[in-house]
Amino acid sequence: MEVERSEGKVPEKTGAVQAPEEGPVFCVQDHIQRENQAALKRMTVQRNLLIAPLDLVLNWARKSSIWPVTFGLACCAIEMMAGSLARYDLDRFGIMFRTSPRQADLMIVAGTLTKKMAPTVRRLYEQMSSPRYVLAMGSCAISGGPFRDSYSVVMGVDEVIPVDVYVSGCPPRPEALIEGLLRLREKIMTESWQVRKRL
Amino acid sequence: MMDLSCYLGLSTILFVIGLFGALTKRNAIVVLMCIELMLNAVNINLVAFSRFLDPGQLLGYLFVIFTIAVAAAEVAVGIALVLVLNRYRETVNLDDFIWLKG
Amino acid sequence: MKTKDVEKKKAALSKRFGEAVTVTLPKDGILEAVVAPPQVVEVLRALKEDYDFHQLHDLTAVDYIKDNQITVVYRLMNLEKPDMMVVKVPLDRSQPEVATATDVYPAANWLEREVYDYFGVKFTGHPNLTRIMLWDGFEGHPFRKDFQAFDQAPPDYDPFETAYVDFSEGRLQLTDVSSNGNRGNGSPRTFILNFGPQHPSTHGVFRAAVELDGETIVDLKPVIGYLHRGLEKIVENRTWAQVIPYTDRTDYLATMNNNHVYVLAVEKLAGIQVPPRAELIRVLMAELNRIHSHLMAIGCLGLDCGAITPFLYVWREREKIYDLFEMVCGGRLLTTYFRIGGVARDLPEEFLPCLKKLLTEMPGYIEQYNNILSGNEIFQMRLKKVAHLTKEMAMKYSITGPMLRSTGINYDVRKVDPYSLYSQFDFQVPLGKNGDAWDFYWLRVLEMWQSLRIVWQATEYLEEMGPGPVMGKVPKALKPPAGEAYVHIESPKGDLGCYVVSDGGPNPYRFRWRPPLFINLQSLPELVRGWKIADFIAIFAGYDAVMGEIDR
Amino acid sequence: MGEPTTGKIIVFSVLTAMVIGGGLGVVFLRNVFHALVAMVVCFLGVAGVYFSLQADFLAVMQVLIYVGAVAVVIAFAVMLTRRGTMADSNRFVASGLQLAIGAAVAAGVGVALLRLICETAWQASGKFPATDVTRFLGEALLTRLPIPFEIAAVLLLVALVGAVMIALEEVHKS
Amino acid sequence: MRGLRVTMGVMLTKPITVEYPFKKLKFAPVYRGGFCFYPAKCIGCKLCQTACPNKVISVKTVRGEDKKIRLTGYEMDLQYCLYCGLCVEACNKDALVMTDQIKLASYDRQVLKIEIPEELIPAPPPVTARSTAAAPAKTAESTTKNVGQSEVSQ
Amino acid sequence: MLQQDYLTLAVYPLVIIGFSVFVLALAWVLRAKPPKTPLKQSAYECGVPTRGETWVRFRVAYYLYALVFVVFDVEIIFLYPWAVALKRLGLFAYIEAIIFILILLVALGYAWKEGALEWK
Amino acid sequence: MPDVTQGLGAYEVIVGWLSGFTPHWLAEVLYRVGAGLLILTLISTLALVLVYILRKVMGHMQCRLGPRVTGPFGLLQTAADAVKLMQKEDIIPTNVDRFLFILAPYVVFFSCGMIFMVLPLSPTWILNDLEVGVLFFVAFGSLASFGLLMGGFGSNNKYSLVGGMRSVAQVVSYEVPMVLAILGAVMLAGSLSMHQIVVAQEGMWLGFIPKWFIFLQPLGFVIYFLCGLAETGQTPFDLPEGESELVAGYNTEYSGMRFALFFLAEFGNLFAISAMATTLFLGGWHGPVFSFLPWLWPFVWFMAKAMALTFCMMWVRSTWLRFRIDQMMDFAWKILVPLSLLNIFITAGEVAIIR
Repeated sequence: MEVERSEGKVPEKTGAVQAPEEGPVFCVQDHIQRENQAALKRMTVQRNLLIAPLDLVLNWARKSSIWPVTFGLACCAIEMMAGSLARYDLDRFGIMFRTSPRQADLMIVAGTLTKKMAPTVRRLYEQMSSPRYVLAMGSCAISGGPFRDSYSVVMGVDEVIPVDVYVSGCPPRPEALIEGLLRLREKIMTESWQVRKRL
Repeated sequence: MMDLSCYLGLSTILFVIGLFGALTKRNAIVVLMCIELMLNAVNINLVAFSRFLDPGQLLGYLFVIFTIAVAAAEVAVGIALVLVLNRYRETVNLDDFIWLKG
Repeated sequence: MKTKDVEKKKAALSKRFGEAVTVTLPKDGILEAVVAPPQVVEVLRALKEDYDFHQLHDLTAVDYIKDNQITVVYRLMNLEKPDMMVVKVPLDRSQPEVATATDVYPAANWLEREVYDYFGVKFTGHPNLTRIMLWDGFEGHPFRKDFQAFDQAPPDYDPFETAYVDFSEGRLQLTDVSSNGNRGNGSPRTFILNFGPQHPSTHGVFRAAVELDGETIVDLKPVIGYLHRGLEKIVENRTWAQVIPYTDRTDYLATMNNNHVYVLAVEKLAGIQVPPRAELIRVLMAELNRIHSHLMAIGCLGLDCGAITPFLYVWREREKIYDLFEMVCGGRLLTTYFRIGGVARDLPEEFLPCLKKLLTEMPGYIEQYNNILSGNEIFQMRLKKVAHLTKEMAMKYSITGPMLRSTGINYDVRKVDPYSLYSQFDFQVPLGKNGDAWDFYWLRVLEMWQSLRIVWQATEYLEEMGPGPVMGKVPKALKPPAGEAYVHIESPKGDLGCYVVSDGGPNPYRFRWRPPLFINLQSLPELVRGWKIADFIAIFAGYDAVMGEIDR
Repeated sequence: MGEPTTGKIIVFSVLTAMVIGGGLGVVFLRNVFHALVAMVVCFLGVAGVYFSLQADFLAVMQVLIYVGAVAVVIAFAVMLTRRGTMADSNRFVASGLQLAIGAAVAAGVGVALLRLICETAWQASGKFPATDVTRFLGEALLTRLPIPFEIAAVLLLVALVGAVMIALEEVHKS
Repeated sequence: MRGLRVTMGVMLTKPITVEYPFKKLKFAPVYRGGFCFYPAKCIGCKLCQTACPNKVISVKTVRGEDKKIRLTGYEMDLQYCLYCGLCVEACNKDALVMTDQIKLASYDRQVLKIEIPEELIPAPPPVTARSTAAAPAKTAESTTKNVGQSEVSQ
Repeated sequence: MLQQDYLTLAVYPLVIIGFSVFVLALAWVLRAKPPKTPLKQSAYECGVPTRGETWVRFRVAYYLYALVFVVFDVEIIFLYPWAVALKRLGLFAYIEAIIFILILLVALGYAWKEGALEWK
Repeated sequence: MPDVTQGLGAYEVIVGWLSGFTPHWLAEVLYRVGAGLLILTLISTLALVLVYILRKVMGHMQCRLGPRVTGPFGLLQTAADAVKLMQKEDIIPTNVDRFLFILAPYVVFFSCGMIFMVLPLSPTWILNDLEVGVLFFVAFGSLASFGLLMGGFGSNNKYSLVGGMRSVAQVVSYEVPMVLAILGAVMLAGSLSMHQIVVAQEGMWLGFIPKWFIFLQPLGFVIYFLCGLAETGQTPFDLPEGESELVAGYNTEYSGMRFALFFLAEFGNLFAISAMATTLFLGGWHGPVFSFLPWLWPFVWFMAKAMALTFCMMWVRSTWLRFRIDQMMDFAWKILVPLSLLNIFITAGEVAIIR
């Protein structure tokens, strides 16, 4: 019952079904990737030559050792767990879940954030030691998702805490979460420590 | 010069601190701690005497072994007492233990 | 259900209560009694004591805005027979008030609070009638049809400045528990420790405010509602078909079972026939999902006791089941596979071989868990004789699922009230004896074996049956006739019920989920009192709590 | 050892600072837990003093028993008897008179002892056994002092029995 | 104690980890990942819009002079998407499909609010176009009936 | 033949302290220094504000264990010289120590019987 | 003269060279500072390597890979962790007892550093062969528990407090059987010096069984190993920081480099316990010495034995689960203490009668 695996590099455009007779195609993934490239270009700071190597080392360290806080809200948390376990093994990237926010770098908001929970999330975010990042996983965390007309759901985590990366999906599968973490790593590499350490 | 009197002086000062504390602290546990300080001062004396005056026999060292044993036992029992008193009086302040006097 | 018995009972009831009670017998064979508000407690007590309805199965309400009524619906259960009965109490919508049923059925406690929270029904005499899902100070009652205030923020809630400090259970009562002996008179020896909302072993956003004396638990207050999304309300704005993705999001570890109960309820309501192949596929999927959910339960229990590795082994197999789910429906976790009248699509060709491979491997894997976890002396020491759930407690708190069976009560909806095709399958219901944490664990392992048997049989039936339609005749825009239906199934967590009310429109008028965990969870304080922190973690893991279902 | 005496003086000064600083800390720090830490520092200093007197075994025992056991027991006692604010848990007696008497007695004893030390002419004698002090102690303990050795065990037994009895009274109240 | 044997045994076997960015699982053909939209196939019937539980899709159409419905804009607000696949099931023309694309992470949630660029939408056909059945007629078919056949075309 | 070296004994502790201070100083140079907020400075308790006193009284069980421990710890002070000297002293010392240990066993037995070794 | 690199004659060379331009005493001091820093660097490196190995071993036991992306085979993973921890903000919450909170990591690290002073990594690689080395090890090991208590108490956090209390109760309880287990080895060697104990295990019985103490008192080894697990808070005894119960135990409130010091000390202790077991029971550095770089081999053997023991600890860690606190205490006092006393009787009998 093992699903077959395609070994080797992932093709850049996976499964974009495009046959000539079917006319032009619009793929959501391509669109998002394009936007991401543009955003990365915007984010990259200009460093002077002296600081650049230091920045490189510090950014590399931060990017290679992202410790998320063990924090799941709902369905997406299960996929987050799946990501950290045997098949996807986030530990490969040095991602090690810490239970105490004091030692954590990343908060993966996985699941629906309700208004009742929002202050807690805020508090936990504040209690994380800087530099800290937030990844909103799943539609609920991005925008309230399926519960957009609910009376008790916060319409997006970014109403409560600043979010660095949004991972769309309901729930995103672990690979998608890994993609999100890779985006976060790219983002960390664009940072300048002089700026970052004051945030 | 490093000689016996330096050690004796050190132990005296420690003893005096312990004595002062034991006489003036309110907290029974701190009083016990101060008594430990005094015992340590005595131990320094014993070791120093043994080292400088009687190095061949080391009787002072042996004595210190027993002192440490007694001190540990004293702390164990002393604190057990404090705990019980604490339960009866809801306090560890010696000021409040006036009833002990009679 | 034997119709004659029911008729007899109906007559007896009508005779006994006279004017105040109107007993009817709808076509689904479940007796229904409409009771005037003042007589409720009396009727309930009589039903409990004289008619053996020991258990309060469910308690909810429906807002009939046109009739200016809020009807409180009590659903009673006799586990031994089994027999079900509905008691309806119409209340005046402007001032809904009824006496509490907590004296008769202690399990009504949270359920009444929930109804109070949603509908504003005042249960006079309730020990602690406060909001349970929403925060104190929430204005209005969201499940009323005329509720408008969607945009409320909790008081003092300023997203970027301060945090809203909440303690929705009111002050934690520092009850003096005399069984614990050595509490100093008046001296604060105990302290309050919060487990959750963010805690690795609360399985989500459950919060337990625990009063501790050293390491011993003196008292515990469960605080829930951190994941309350108003799912049952949102669904009222979706069409009947669009509800299915939402049922996934309640108990997100048993999506197939959730789909199942919902589609069964709607099919019952609308009288839709389902092709046998579709029904078979549903059973197969539901049982696979049960294995999948139980795997998670035992893995989490191990994890909470400190064993990391079994959790990963368990996930190794879960991933394989995920693969199967993905193969049939394209989703891993939230499957959205069942449809009203059938299933979304037929099984792909490679599904059955893959499934068979898994089924042949699975016993070996379970043996492996037994070696690493169940056979571990420390694990047995940690679980055996920890927590004592008696039959009386189980009845008192309306506990269902593996926890109920751990006390020795043989109640499994698949057996006692067979739905779908379960009557055609050969399987047993494992029972426990002691009602301790070990039984909670071990029963799940045994149930996995039984589920494996069912899946095997389903596979064989499927192969015998050959291809066929998987979708029944369902009108495009489904509008079931006005009325209501209740279906309950055995989900991995317990007795899962779905209560749908239709007003003949394209959307459900009221959608009620009978969450087994929400009701089971009421027993937590009593079960953990006097045990240690570590025991609390193990016992709580025995509930296999999923907050998505508890809070909805 | 071939180090010049300045080295010894430096070491001795540091140890003196630890011992006396720790001792003063016990008496003057306002928080009883801080006082406890000060006591540990003092004990470590005393261990250092023992090392400087080549009493290695005693030094290690000092750490093991005073820091590892006595300090822990006292820490537990602090936890078990806590009252009021922690920051102000180590106070002097309320009456000024008692305080003055205590200071006077302590000062008097101190002055008397120091005078005694200064005025006595100490006579060094004998030679220090450079190695195997522990074995020497063991042999002495078992051959010369067997009775005290066993009495020590009895003492420990009695202490344990007594302390357990007293402490259990705390447990089985009523 | 037996557990020690198990862990050692497992240590000596091959890990099951799929090293994702370097190797990749083959997803099931029906996997519900990112969307692909074929504007040329779309007939503007709005079935997807009505099927969506969460109002993610909004289709803009105009009724041309030839009484034929023509697509002018197609928006998906993926922020709210449930990825339940109901819209794809509803689509009779396979104009909207779900693929195994999963690189859906972005730095800004507004990116997920997707509007099909205008250049992809086919220009209005010449007035003398073939007159096939009007699109709304198609909607008469049951949404659920087609469940079995409206698959991801791959 | 190696010997003990009092100079190391004097220098090494300072080296350790110096090392740890240096490490923290290095971290002080590198570390982020964002503005403090009251929320950040509040105690962590699973994301809700902590209630009640933290430094509460604990149970006497801890003390009972510590008590038995002290007694056994003190026993070490007598047993280690004995162990070192045992090779030379022989049977007599063995018997002496056995009596010593037996007396302690009585103590352990007493504590056991009285329930001092029960976690309450 | 104690000499970290005596076999190489480095002591004379370095001190001689330093004496050329500094006073002799300063040269001696500087030499020792250098040696101390060398050991501390070793501890730090070891901790990083051990964390990496732990993650790898646990990964493979759990059928996954462990760190792999950062550097070749993920080798740079822990280095990245360290550099990152340095960049982390240092939070000192408002209500903590600042004095204790700040001091605690130093105390813990201090105790860890001190116990490395007496570990004989090879006949010549020992910082200071104290006459009472074994007891020194135990004594400063117990200082760590006080440091943890300070951290737990100072954090003003309930998890930390409970964790600190648990940790002390645990260390205190397991110290007794541990010390009694060590006593057996001391009796057999007739000395408290670590070097002497290893020397006493030289040679072979019957030409092929090495004269390791483990064969004379296997019970003592088992007791020591279990107590070692408890002293370092490894899995069956990881109650002080049991994640599913106490979030992160005593170091819940620590962030950044202070946390790193705790972390460093934890893994330093892990190695120290294995190294101590190697010294006491597994014949320390003894093993075949080859003519190629003869001074290196003892060190290699020592490390290999210690690493093997550390591996066993990791193995246990990834298999077993956690005791409950009362079970843990019962295990110490009602099983291990009587057993270790029995071990003493037997071993002392061996020594006294057979001699």
